[in-house]
Amino acid sequence: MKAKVIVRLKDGVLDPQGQTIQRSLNKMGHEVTELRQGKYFEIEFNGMKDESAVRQRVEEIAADVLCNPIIETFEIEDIS
Amino acid sequence: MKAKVIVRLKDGVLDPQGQTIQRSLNKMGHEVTELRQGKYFEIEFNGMKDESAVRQRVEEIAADVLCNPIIETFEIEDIS
Amino acid sequence: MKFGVVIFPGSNCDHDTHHVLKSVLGQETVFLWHQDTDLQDVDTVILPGGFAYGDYLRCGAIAKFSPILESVRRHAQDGKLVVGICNGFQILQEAGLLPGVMLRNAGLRFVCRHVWLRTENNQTLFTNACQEGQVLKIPIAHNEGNFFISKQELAELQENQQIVFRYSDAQGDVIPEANPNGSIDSIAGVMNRQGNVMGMMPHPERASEALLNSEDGRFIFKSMINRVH
Amino acid sequence: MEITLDLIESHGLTTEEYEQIRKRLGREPNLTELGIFSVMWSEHCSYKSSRLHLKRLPTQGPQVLQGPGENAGVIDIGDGLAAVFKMESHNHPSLIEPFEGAATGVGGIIRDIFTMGARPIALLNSLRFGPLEDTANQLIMEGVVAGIAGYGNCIGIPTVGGEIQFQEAYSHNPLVNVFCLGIAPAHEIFLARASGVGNALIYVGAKTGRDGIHGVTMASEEFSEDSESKRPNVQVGDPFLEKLLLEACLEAMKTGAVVGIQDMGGAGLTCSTCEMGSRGEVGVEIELARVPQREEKMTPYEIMLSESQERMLLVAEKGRQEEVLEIFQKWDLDAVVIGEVSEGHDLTVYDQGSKIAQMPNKALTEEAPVYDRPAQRPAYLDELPRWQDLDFPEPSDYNTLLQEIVSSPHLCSRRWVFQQYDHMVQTNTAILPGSDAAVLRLKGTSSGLAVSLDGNSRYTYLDPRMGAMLAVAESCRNVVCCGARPLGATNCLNFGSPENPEVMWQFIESVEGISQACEVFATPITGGNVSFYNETNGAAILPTPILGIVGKLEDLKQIRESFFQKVGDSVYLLGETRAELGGSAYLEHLGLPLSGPCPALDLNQEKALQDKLLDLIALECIESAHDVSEGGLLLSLAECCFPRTLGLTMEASTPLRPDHYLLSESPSRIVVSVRKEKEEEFLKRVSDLDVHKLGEVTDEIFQVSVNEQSLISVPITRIFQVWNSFLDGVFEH
Ligand SMILES: Nc1ncnc2c1ncn2[C@@H]1O[C@H](COP(=O)(O)OP(=O)(O)O)[C@@H](O)[C@H]1O
Ligand SMILES: [Mg+2]
Repeated sequence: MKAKVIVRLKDGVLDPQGQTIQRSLNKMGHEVTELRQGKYFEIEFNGMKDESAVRQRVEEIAADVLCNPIIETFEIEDIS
Repeated sequence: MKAKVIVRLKDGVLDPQGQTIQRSLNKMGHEVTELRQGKYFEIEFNGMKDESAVRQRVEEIAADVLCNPIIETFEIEDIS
Repeated sequence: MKFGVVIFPGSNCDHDTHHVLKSVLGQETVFLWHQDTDLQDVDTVILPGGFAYGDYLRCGAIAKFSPILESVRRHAQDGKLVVGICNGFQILQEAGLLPGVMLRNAGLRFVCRHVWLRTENNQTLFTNACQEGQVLKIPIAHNEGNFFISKQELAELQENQQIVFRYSDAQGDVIPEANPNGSIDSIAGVMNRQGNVMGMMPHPERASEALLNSEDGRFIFKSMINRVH
Repeated sequence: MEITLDLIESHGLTTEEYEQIRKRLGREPNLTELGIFSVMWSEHCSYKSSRLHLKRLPTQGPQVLQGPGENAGVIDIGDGLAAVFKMESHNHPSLIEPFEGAATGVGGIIRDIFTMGARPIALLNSLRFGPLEDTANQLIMEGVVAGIAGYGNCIGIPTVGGEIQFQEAYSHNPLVNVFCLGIAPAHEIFLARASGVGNALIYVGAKTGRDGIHGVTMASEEFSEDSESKRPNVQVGDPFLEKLLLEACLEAMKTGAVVGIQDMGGAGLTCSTCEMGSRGEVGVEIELARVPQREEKMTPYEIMLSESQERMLLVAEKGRQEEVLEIFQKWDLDAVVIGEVSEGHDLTVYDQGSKIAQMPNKALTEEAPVYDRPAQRPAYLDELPRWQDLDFPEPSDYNTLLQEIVSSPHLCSRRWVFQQYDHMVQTNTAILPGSDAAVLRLKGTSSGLAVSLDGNSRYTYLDPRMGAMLAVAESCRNVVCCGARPLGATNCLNFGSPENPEVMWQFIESVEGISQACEVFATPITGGNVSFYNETNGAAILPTPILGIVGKLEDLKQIRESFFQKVGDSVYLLGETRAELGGSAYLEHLGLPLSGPCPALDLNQEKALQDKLLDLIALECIESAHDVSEGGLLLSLAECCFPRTLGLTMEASTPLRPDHYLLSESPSRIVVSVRKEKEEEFLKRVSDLDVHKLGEVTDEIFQVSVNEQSLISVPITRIFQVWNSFLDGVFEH
């Protein structure tokens, strides 16, 4: 099974990356009002077949490893 | 309107970051068979109201700026 | 020879490069501002190291859209010299003036240290002052210098002798242990097919004065100066 | 909103302090004013527990152009140039989020330097972590190093040196002290003071968000409309923005239209406005509606207290603000006139035209409380074990001992760390990291500056006063070993809670030690930082004063590397080796308890040694000079051999037990190498010193005999290998 996870900065946490990209896009003439950058992960589990088990596993991995809970939150997009 | 874009490495392009995370997960006892890392963007357009116009704009931005076509592909996840 | 050193807002080797060209090597050298399009009649354009636009997205991703880059492209098309050092190399790749892309270093860390480079082709406008196979001691300082290219394009680079420098040991042996960032085929510097645009990750401007532990970088600048007029 | 006892307490103010505020205002403060007072009267901004004692520090000298009190200290270095430098701590933020905490610390100290009109040319850092056996400590260290690298590398200022120690006491309280050095024309120093009624106050840089409104968040929650339950108050650094700010500010200063300038660091807009007003003896008025904001619905309270990074406040000459604004536009920066210098002496804050706060600048700054806190000699000092009473046998195999100590976290190479820092950008780094001090050449002159940061927490724990003197001595010695003369000092004082009398005693003793030493070395203190409350669950860190010394190398041709240069050179030790193992890395390595006494320093003897060394260098009598510190003579000699993988044949005689002799940390010792042709002259010149010939530089074998007994014989490459790669082994598995 394969899980897709998105990690994004919490609201209120400065996103210099996103802001810099946004500023450049604005300069190029794109009227973007906000841009925020996050991370995306695809995780494959060959052995596991049970969705809820995978979900539990992914939540654990995301909370412990993929995301820095002090400034980030995560979301499991899809498991299939 | 707000668009969500995922940029991922093409198959076959080495992902040292993903590999390193995978290795440490394996060491922690998680049986992950593959992990790949990509980028995630949320882009807001205040002025624009038409979905197809936004889509076109986002495609342009993603293709020109957010992604390097030599190694990456992008996907518009959602526009709303 | 007249050199132009481009300043992007986040360039940080612009003054270093200018210093070597002007004060150490006595060449006429001017700065070129990224928002301008006038290249001030320079013979050679140098895109220096740094973080052109913060490079939070990808190194060079934003810089390729700056006004000066259009002029640099034309300069290159006219067969004149363009050199990208470190971030400058990345920008030239993003702009399509040089092949390949830079991935994150294999070790996933920024690496700053002296490395050895073997001159793979000394019949170029950038290396004609080097001996065949000469080994140069020049520092690197980057996080994304892991040169990547498709197998087929790599074969073309090899065939056309576009590979200018490879990472080697002090004896000039190209061995995996001497590769600081995982670059494919240990590539440290390449040029375009025409041979007038070159990019290298190591910083020759940091190795052009005896006080700074190596003067080997001068061979590269001298090569460019040699061919002038 | 009513000011309740709870509210006062949650702002970290005592009821007495609140009374003082009321008296000073002649009325009750409103919430915004309370918030402003609370940050200005916080330990961090007011130095209320330390101010009295910092007065003891020597700050005068003919070379001093600016002492403590401004954003950074300034010393005259000749050639029409000034060195601008300071050190600052970012300990607490680095515990919460190691990467961003360290990164924003670097960003802050850089702003302190360019605020003065100087171009930053070097960064250093001093770090303390818990033992590396614990993965949690590894992660903190990894994050801190990456954060420092991430910021410095991007902005293009080389990180050229520093020091690291590991000790259990830092497991829950790492220390991140960062130092920055800049160069300015000696007569174009900018100060953080407002002047000229009617002059414009310009806000530049990042937009203001709700970052770092800490401690007081809780209080602010109560009145903010849509209060998020847990607002992260971690500050995130943006080195690219700071690079723009740096270039733009230096360019703006050249116009001549900038009257004063101050960075917004801790306490942001609050601190920068009232401090500039107070120093300049003028009033300051600002309109918050004009402040660029990153988040919606920010209250005046939040805007005034935000610690968003990468912001500056400038005072521009009336009528010339456009010139200044244009430059910021060129660099793509937000720059807005948010107020002006006014009559009177108050800070007056408006929001949409209505006045929401008014307080005397002085009440917020100079007239903040000063405490003479009780101090008491800590009880632990009477119970310290003596190292002489520890029963540890002489090692049976010195080859193994050497292998082990060079591959201990305390003594191994810091290469893994400094390779992540761009230490060569700006092409001035003449002596690379890994030597005694970093040396930066000054382009356009034939001279250079040497910088070293030092402090040994084990010594300061055992004896805060002596430990602090040893830190100054070592820092100066490092600078001298490169051929530079120490000129000025900065310091960062990291301690536990000042409300604990024992901690206060450690602090006062350390200040006394620094003062005495800096007087002898003629290195006035030009600035610094105090970080109190470094404790977790009631356990304080070791007292940790860190010293930074800047020295001038008159002639770059006389630069000396710390390591051996050539086979056949003679090796000498200057200075006396006594059995001084208290607080040593050797005992630490053996896993023995921290035991005293710490090594004893004779300041005058140390000074004489350093002066002599400078003479020897000027006369070209020596090829290299390396000081003996942690790890004693043995480590020092090994380090002399490493860079060029040279060997050594050493024969020493001593009344001490050989391991005591080799690993003693007696101060005031320097290993030098001397060319054969110069040996006679060298010996003549050092006849008034304690000199010992140790042996000769050889090809590849590191060979040590003591009292005619051969103890060590091993290829240098083997020792080098383990020393060089130890941290890789820890982090790159
Ligand atoms: N330990 C110290 N020794 C000397 N001066 C100090 C020390 N600690 C603080 N200072 C001085 O007090 C002033 C205020 O320091 P600080 O609040 O850290 O400044 P900033 O807000 O610019 O970072 C500075 O001029 C600083 O140099
Ligand atoms: Mg300051």
